[in-house]
Amino acid sequence: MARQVYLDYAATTFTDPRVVEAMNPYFTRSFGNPSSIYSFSEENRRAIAEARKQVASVLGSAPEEIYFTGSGTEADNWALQGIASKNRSKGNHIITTKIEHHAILHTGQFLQKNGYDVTFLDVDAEGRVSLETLKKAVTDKTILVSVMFANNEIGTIEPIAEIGAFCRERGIYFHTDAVQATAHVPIDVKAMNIDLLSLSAHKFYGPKGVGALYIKKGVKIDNFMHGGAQERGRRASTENVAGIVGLGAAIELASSRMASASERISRLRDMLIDGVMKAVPHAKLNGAPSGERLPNNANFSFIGIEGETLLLDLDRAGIYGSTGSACSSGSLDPSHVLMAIGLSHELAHGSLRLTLGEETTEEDIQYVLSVLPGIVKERREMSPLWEDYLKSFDKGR
Amino acid sequence: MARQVYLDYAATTFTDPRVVEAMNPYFTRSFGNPSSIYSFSEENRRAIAEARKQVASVLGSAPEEIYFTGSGTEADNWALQGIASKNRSKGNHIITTKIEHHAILHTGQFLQKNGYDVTFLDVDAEGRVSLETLKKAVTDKTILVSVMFANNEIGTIEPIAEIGAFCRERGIYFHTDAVQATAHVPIDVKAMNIDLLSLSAHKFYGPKGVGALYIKKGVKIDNFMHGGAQERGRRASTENVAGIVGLGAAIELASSRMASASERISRLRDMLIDGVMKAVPHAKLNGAPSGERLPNNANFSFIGIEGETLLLDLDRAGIYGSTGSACSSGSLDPSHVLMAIGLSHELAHGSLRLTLGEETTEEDIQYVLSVLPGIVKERREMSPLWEDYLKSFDKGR
Amino acid sequence: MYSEKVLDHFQNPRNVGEIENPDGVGQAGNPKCGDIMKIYLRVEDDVIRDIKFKTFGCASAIASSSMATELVKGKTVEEAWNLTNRAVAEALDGLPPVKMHCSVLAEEAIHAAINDYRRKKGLPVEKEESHDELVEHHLHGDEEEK
Amino acid sequence: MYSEKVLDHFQNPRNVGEIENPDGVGQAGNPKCGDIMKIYLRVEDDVIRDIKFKTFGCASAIASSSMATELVKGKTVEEAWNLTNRAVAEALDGLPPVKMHCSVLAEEAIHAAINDYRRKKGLPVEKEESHDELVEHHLHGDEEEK
Ligand SMILES: Cc1ncc(COP(=O)(O)O)c(C=O)c1O
Ligand SMILES: Cc1ncc(COP(=O)(O)O)c(C=O)c1O
Repeated sequence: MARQVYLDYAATTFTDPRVVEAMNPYFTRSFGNPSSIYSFSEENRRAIAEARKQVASVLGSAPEEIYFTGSGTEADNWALQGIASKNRSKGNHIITTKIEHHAILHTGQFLQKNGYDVTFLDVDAEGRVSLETLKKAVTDKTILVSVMFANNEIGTIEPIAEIGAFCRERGIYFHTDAVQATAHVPIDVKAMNIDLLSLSAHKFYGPKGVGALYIKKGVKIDNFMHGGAQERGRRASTENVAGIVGLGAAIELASSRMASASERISRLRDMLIDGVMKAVPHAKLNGAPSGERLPNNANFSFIGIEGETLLLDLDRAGIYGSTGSACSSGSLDPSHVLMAIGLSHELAHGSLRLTLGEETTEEDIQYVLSVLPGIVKERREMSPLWEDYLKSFDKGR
Repeated sequence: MARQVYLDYAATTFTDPRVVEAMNPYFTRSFGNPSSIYSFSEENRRAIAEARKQVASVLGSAPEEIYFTGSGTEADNWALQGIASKNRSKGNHIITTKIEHHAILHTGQFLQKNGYDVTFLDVDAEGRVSLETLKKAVTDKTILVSVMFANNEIGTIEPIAEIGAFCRERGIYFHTDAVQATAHVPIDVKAMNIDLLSLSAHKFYGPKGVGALYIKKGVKIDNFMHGGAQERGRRASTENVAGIVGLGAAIELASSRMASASERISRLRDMLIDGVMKAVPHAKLNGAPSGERLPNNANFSFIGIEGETLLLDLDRAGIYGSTGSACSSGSLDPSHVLMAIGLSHELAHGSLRLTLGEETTEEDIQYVLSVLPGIVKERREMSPLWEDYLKSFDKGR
Repeated sequence: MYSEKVLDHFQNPRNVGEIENPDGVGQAGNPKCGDIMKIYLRVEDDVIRDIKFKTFGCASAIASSSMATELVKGKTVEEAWNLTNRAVAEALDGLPPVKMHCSVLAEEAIHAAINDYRRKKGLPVEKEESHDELVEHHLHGDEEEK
Repeated sequence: MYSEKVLDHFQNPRNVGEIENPDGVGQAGNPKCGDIMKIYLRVEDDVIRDIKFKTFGCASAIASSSMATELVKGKTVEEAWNLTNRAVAEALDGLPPVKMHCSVLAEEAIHAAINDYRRKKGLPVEKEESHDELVEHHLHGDEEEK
């Protein structure tokens, strides 16, 4: 079989075989409903308690502050909608950013339709929210600020501790979507004054379909999933025991190796970035410099070619990446993140995200570097945009 | 080890080992994001499409009418909230019943707090909703009727086809929570005129944490989970591929053996009911007669003893059941279902649900029959209620 | 969920039964909330010589009855009156928060039985708090975060 | 997602390039929606003798360009004008619904090139529908259920 290089770890990771092994007993052997009082479910109750501890210890919270959900998206929906409705009497203003994941963005738009006033903050050219911009947006009706920990497209890490300190001082709840950051970069909800935090297992070698919301003790929030009294009455649905156990095992594994993995992966990532910037003329790196972005994220724009084209050409070479181009998502507009950092439509449509992970090797990177420049060159040659760009570029000199 | 008899299949089933096997490749090998366009995710896309077909073929729907969710609870929340908000301009009245699962009941109450008018229909002494009662409750503002297919506590099967025909005729959307019924009794959404139907994998030997909502083509419904464009833009969250594959495999397996399983299990269940009614004086069977209840459900009330007591005593004997007593749920009120069928508080607190499944044997039933009557007798002897009951009973004669 | 002690007193409850011609009988609870406790006293020289109970209720109700009767047996009526639900719960190595009301029930039933005894003896009857008052009184603060 | 034909025309596009001193040039699309198509024509005796394209856009845009140029090559200008996006899509064994607008783009670019040719020749120019009109016109009904 031809070489396969998976570089879409930010979309989803494989589930670590050790995690699968940890999950396995909970399908066929210890399958009891954890909310039942009989001894048969004791092992399940204990396993869930253990997973809660594992998550808490990575975030620096108390175990009782962790609530398991069915996805990162659900955690985001819950945080925004639950805070909004519960604190409606205090105000109807919510602040978030223009570069959030759709789980926040679309929930924010949904709240707008339901009588809330939602501000989407601008970011700078590297995708960073500034505290100054935030301060200006705050009103005495502001009940919640939600800023993602690190961006899923361009990897930029936001000034979470600063924002947290400010919100705490002003008595405004602070939520962060840490789906991309959890177990990849250090997080401390206490030190960073975070009130709510979303995470999702399949971004750190856990299973898909399970996430968690950290809710600081005392935070006033309504339920999102109505029904039974699971998760201490706060999140209904029969507990996904195997999934929760998998999330716990995965977060523990991933954070125990975080420092070394981050070093190894960011070195490979820098090798990739350097190689691409050298080998592809007029390539652009999107996002912040190495130290201020997720260790595994590289995001480029290649003027003159469209992202889907690039993905399919790379796919033929066995390389799997992602793009902010509209075409791959079924909508007509390119990535809102790339537009928010000021890219032209052309550049936004011509973006390529490559995200590295546990199985990425130096050979993989070298292989990408041996293939990508040729593809870009060939597709540019059939592009009217590239032609125009070169002309205007030459004129510009 | 002592004998273990699991009789809480209605709470949750084990995951069939063949289902686990079907799921396994999607954790470590074929783990790609199904929404990505590269060929690496082709297998995943196909696997999800196959699961959608498997569900559709059991319900008699088109595959495009099936949307996967993170639980049965989520499907219920979505159906009620999504229909309510999308059809607000047509009316704000919703009709459901007093015996629904909390996923419907609490969502209904949540809607009441948000300006909807929700009617909770009474049921008869066997837990059946009557078409007459429903007809009387309908107004020209009624936009949705939600009646469960079969009750999770007492197993009573509702007149779904009748209700469906009536709703269709009146142009009112009809949702049914079929979490307990799916793959246990025959369902045909077309013949029964069902517009929306909730199901959950862990009730038919699939994994926990995955469900589905059937939405008839053309039904106007808002999204519940806001975010990415998964499930054709209708349910955000990275697809739980392994879980969805598991749901598909499980529903196919369970429905292929439905007829024979139902016959075998209802025979054992009738043996259990007959045995208990003979061996335990003054025992009461809750719910409908054999032919009109779920094949696996038995629900008794034993005047004079409290359910939690009974569960713990049975637990010591290795028998795992469930109760409608308040004590086991952390609330102070006993089962709303048992109250709705007219039981006194004493009887509701003294209920025992035993639900059978694939691994239940005749020996299991005989074992229960050898243990249960003694436990009831002993606990009754220390009960002031039993004393009072016997006195009044003797007087009554 | 339950401590060893609770399970022991649930599985092997002490002082179960009735006393014929008791010096005092008291009952607390009601079927609505699922717990009823009935206490029978034999009192000699103001000392509780014998005590029996019958209880309808969950494991913690039965264990609380059993433990409460153990704790007051041999005590003076005065001492028995002052038995708090907390003392019962502590003697059981704790009860789950949602089950604390069961220990309150034991306190109530003993109060009721003692007052019955006093009434029969023509002694002044002490004020009994209602179950809700007792729960309010004893448990206030426990469920704040619900 | 894509048919074999689409992939073939995407991976081996026919008629890529430019024509020097063309008889007609036309462009359609814009960077905003991520597709730009440019068509060059060589026309002799009212017949399209040669056609080349350059396209910025997704796989279906490139495949549509390639297929559209193949379909009109050797046809009269009149015949070429009547090429519909549906014919392009059908020749490609179909396009995903969200990608139908790419085939519309090919129709537009050819129209623009033909009108340019007519303009140069002093012939009357036909009315071109805007992209939105064409999409509305051709695709109406396809996305109803969205
Ligand atoms: C009738 C009924 N509806 C809904 C549910 C909720 O399903 P889930 O636990 O998958 O959320 C259940 C079971 O828990 C049920 O029995
Ligand atoms: C930043 C961010 N937030 C939220 C999500 C949603 O998580 P999930 O797919 O588990 O719902 C993702 C990934 O999909 C993400 O990258």
